[in-house]
Amino acid sequence: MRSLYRLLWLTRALEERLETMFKQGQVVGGLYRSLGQEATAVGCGYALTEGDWVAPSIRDLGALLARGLDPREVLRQYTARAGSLCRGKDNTNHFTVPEKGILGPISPLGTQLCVLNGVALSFRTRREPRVCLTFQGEGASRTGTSHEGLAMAAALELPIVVVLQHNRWAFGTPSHSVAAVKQWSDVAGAYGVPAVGVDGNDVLQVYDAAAEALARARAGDGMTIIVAETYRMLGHAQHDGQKYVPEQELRAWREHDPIRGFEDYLVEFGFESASTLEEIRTEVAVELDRATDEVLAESYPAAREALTGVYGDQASAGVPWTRGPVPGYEDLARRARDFTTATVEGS
Amino acid sequence: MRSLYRLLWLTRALEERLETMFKQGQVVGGLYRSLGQEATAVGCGYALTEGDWVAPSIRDLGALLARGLDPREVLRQYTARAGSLCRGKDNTNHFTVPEKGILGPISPLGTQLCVLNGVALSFRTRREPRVCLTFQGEGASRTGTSHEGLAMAAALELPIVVVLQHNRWAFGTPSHSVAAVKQWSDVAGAYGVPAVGVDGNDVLQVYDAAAEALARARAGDGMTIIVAETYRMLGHAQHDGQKYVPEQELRAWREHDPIRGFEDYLVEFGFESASTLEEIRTEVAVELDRATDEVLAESYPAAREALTGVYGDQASAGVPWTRGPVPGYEDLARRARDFTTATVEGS
Amino acid sequence: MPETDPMETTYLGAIREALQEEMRSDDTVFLLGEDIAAYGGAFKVTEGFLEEFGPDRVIDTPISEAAIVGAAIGAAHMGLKPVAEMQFIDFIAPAFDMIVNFAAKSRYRTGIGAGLVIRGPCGAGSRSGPFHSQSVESYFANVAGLKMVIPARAYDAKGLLRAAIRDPDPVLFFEHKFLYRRVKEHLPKDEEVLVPLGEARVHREGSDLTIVTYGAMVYKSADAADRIAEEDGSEAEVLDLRSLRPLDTAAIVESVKRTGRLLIVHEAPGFGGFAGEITAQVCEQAFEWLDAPIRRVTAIDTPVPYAPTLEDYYLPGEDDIVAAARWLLAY
Amino acid sequence: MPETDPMETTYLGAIREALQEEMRSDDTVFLLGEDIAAYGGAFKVTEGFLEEFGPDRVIDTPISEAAIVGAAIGAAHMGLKPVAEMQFIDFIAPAFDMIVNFAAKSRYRTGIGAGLVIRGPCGAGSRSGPFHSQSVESYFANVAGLKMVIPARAYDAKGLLRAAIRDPDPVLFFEHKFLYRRVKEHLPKDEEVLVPLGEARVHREGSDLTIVTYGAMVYKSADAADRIAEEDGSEAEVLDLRSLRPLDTAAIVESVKRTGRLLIVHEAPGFGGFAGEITAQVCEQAFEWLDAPIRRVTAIDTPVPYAPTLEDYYLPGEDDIVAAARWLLAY
Ligand SMILES: Cc1ncc(C[n+]2csc(CCOP(=O)(O)OP(=O)(O)O)c2C)c(N)n1
Ligand SMILES: Cc1ncc(C[n+]2csc(CCOP(=O)(O)OP(=O)(O)O)c2C)c(N)n1
Ligand SMILES: [Mg+2]
Ligand SMILES: [Mg+2]
Repeated sequence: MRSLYRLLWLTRALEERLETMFKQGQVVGGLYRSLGQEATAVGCGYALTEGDWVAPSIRDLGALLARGLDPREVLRQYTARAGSLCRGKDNTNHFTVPEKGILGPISPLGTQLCVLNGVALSFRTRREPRVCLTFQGEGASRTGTSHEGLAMAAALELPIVVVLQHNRWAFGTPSHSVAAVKQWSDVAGAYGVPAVGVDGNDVLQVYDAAAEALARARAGDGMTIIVAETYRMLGHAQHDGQKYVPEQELRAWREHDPIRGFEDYLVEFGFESASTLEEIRTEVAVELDRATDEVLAESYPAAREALTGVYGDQASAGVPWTRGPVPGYEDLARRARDFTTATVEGS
Repeated sequence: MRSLYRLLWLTRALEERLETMFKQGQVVGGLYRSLGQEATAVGCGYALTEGDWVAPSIRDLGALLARGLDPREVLRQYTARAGSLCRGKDNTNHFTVPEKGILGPISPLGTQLCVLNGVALSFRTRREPRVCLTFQGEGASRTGTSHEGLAMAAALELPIVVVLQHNRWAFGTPSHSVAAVKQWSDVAGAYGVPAVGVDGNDVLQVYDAAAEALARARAGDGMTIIVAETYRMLGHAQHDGQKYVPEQELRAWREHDPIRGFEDYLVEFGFESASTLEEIRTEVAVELDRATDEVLAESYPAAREALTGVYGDQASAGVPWTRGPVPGYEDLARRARDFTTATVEGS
Repeated sequence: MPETDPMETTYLGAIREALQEEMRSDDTVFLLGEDIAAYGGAFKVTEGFLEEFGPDRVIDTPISEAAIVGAAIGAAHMGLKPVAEMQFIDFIAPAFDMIVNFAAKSRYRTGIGAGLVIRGPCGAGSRSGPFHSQSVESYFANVAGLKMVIPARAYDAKGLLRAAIRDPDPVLFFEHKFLYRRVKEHLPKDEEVLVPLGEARVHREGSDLTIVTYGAMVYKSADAADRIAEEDGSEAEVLDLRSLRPLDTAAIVESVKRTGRLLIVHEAPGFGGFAGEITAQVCEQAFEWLDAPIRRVTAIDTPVPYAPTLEDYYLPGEDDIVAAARWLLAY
Repeated sequence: MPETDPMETTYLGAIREALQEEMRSDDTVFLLGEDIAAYGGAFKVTEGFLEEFGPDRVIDTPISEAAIVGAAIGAAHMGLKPVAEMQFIDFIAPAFDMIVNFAAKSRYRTGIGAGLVIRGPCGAGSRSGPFHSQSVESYFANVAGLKMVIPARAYDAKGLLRAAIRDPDPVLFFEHKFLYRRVKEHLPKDEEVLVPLGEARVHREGSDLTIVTYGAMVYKSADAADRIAEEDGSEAEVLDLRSLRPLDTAAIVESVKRTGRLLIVHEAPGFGGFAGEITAQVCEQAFEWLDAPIRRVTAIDTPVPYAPTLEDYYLPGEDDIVAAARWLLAY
């Protein structure tokens, strides 16, 4: 319970930290938050075990922290540090970390599930008792790739759990206005798999549903779709002031905050004292202070690192068409010059 | 009833004619048949009215004949004649005929539905009481484009009917082995629209279901999915000997032939006499003999017609990059020579 | 001198105006895309359009680029004039099949054209990482049936978009997001701004070297040319292609025949990029006039990286253009 | 002389053999695609594979090219070696996003590579119309992170496919369906057939003109070269690129420096096609050695038409190559 709470709080505090850093111009590019949805990510991430893989959408920081991801990695990533998991080459949570069983998304929605299928397929082929879990917005569920991924996972009976996060919004558009689906669990009918609905803001309910679905997958019984009912409490990204959201709707969901709800529950039923929770929050703040200082002291990658890592073999890395020094032009471009060094060092 | 029967028979006889021509080397490229599925195509096509649009898959010849397509057009098309609807530039039923409300498919499965949505959208925008109907194999229903098309049609409440033809096979693979769907009508759950199941080999049942769904669309109540249970009685295409199909399965379905079943019904219940039906069949044979002779006398398009019709404006057609005569090379290629004439005449 | 608007119009504003004017004068023009109606678009290009034109003409769609393009094709078949927005041009990739196989080939196959526009923000420079920064023109360069446009100025953004909407064929309209709010111009008030597809434009005159470019690189090329003029006294002509399909080969060839030297600059990576086609055209049509090899300055052959240091390095820089130009001038 | 197999192996058979040998020697290699298992593949490339390798290694999928490529990427991340079949290479278009955005960029972005092969039949000449005949190389030519191969001989089909399977990066492997059963060779029995990616091959030696080509056009080019040798006494060198990414620029440049004349022949349409990149490379690296303009002979800039008269006209013909070669030789 304590660690669940810690994860929930860490998720929120880390995102708030990022928001502060964003406002101070320390974050490079955009920032996407999961305010109000932390319970879904944390509950699912917590239900996974060693060796399993998770593929988060951009709003599932909590699942990554539950996998044991160091908050510093998140700060490094958002500030494009040289030592970040993507070495400054990609943003947000677009990292893949095999040791922690994390498959990063890419921006085109729906694609990630298809790739996670391949991970699950490798488990099936190798008869390993490992399973996969991924998240998907209701908006993303309208993409062709999402459909193909779900259909393939179902057809090949892959050990996978798909968490459909019905958070009412996709970017600046209310989902009901661009999707005729009434019951999101009905989506499962197109794939012939079971679906279960949960209150996505109740971390224990989420955890239970995820654990059960994962057990099912682990037993070789295939995919489950979990529909998590939740709400996106902020705009799509940091730059989006969310002016289009009815104040009343927001207010109603604020009453159902997943972290405050869990706090109340823990205290009310005597699982934890208010002061223990307070201590956890303080600990987290201290940890994040330290992490922030550490990461901000790190630097961006050296410019010519841009040239490295496109290919896995020296042969391709060295051929001139990856912008090598063209014979006769050695004197010309700084980049051509850099290239020679970079490929030798970088691969 | 008589005209329904005629359409069913014409579909089968025309395809048999094509098969003969295929064996004689008169058909260019592949040939795809709808043997055993004629009732679905005819029943649906017959339920459409003037001004409606239909988008057939390659196996829905019957729907096109029901729209009044001249069998000669089909023969021309399969024999790549200059005067064919595609002027020899595309094959099978890949033609679009606005006057008859026909939107041709292209090979990549699933794409056509998305395009038909645009036709339906134009009806909606213009407040015209016209509707669309399209067909889709259960195999094709697994494509991303199919999903996107269905989701958009449902979301925009387009006046459209989608007929999912569950014919048990997709190319050389039984559908149950690559799709976990148990009840195909459950697919509709992913879109929030109603689904109705019909015996696809019973032309009257198909007609009734189609008529009702079309009326619903025409009334502004949006999309219906009709699941037609049927069976592909031949291989995927002419070259496919269908060796992989269990003999028993084939035999069982042969008992349920849609045309023979309709014949029996018509005669048994006194709608038509056996001799009337016989007359119709003779008429069709005569018509097809004449049509075949006529079409075979026509010729392939002139080679340089290949250069025409890529763009809708003279400006683009005339620019050198569509392989015009490069200054200084006028003497060179026959094609460059031809080009000058072709673009002047062709556009 | 024609009267110009005393208020400056941004590149983005010019796109808005083009859409507005075409929608006002032709009620078959309509828009569809993600978050374009109620929200007004990710970059607010269509803000207020829903209110002015109503939900039949400004249509929010599900997240489904293939279906968006598909619906645009079908509507175009029926005589409407759809303008489909890709929220970022990177998301044109899921619609690739629909574009190259359905839209591009429709007229040739069936005689029924698909006059539609697919527009969206392309290009790097805004720290947006590999999936919100791409230049995608080369994906479509070899596809007969498509037209492809990429304006550098507000004037051209407006004029070309209007022409694209009126065009009978599918037009890919790439807007460089780095220019959206940075480029500002006084647009003429009393003349119609309409730029035909397929005509290049001399952005800066010169007689010693031809720099062929398009999109955001027009500005870097012009800056490089100015620097060379100032520091070396040589005059580079900067030709802004504006359209890639149709390509104004005649204008390129004419300029190269005058200057004898050609440098091609584009933001996409070099290998397999559009510069190859330009090189081939010039080799075929003006080889004898060349006094030096044809050179190109492009992005490096990698995805678009995210960190500022990396992204700056990725992009062709003014220095790179100056260096290549000097090399050519000295040849 | 090394011993060769007394039985001739077809181009298709060579592909079968490559798959079989790699699957036998490395149990991480597996296949996925539509109709490849029970049915044995649309062209019967994998007939009998299900029986030999079992359902874990020969996997029938739903009709969903994006999901197929996606699953291949994920499996590759986990150390498996997937070979995904596109039933026709035209159907790579729906997987375009997955290929250019996920597979190609994965290693660069995350350090985790995606060593997979996507293979399928390309090319025209079999009266199959616009959607079963395309040459799709230019779609991917500008995409860093991809490799791209297109063999002309059975030997190369086998050797390159084996190398592609072992390669750590995503390899697009295009098989020309017109060659499937028409090309037959005696393959060596006692040596390993393994052809590294990125090495061109001299198909026919010559000193007067270089013809750079690949795929089915290798044969037409060689026939044209033979005719010119016979009728005019000039010797054209025919260089079969085999790989387009990585491109063996060194081999092209070496040949052009010897002959001074370059003709590029490919089956895809010319505008925006791969010939542009070759032209650009040669302009950059061997301009001074050119005695004539670089020319290209390609398909016309249209979709692939269906009728025999049209398709024959569409394709570059031996006559076209001869005419262009003569023009260059006379220059
Ligand atoms: C294929 C594709 N199209 C468009 C986008 C732009 N986009 C990014 S997030 C988003 C909305 C996603 O909504 P949803 O899936 O419901 O997730 P949520 O943001 O609610 O968590 C859109 C349209 C994209 N990333 N990919
Ligand atoms: C995107 C795509 N992938 C593959 C194919 C090749 N293909 C043509 S028909 C077919 C099977 C279609 O099965 P189904 O949709 O059930 O239709 P049926 O043939 O049963 O009428 C396949 C795989 C295709 N046309 N398009
Ligand atoms: Mg959402
Ligand atoms: Mg079927």
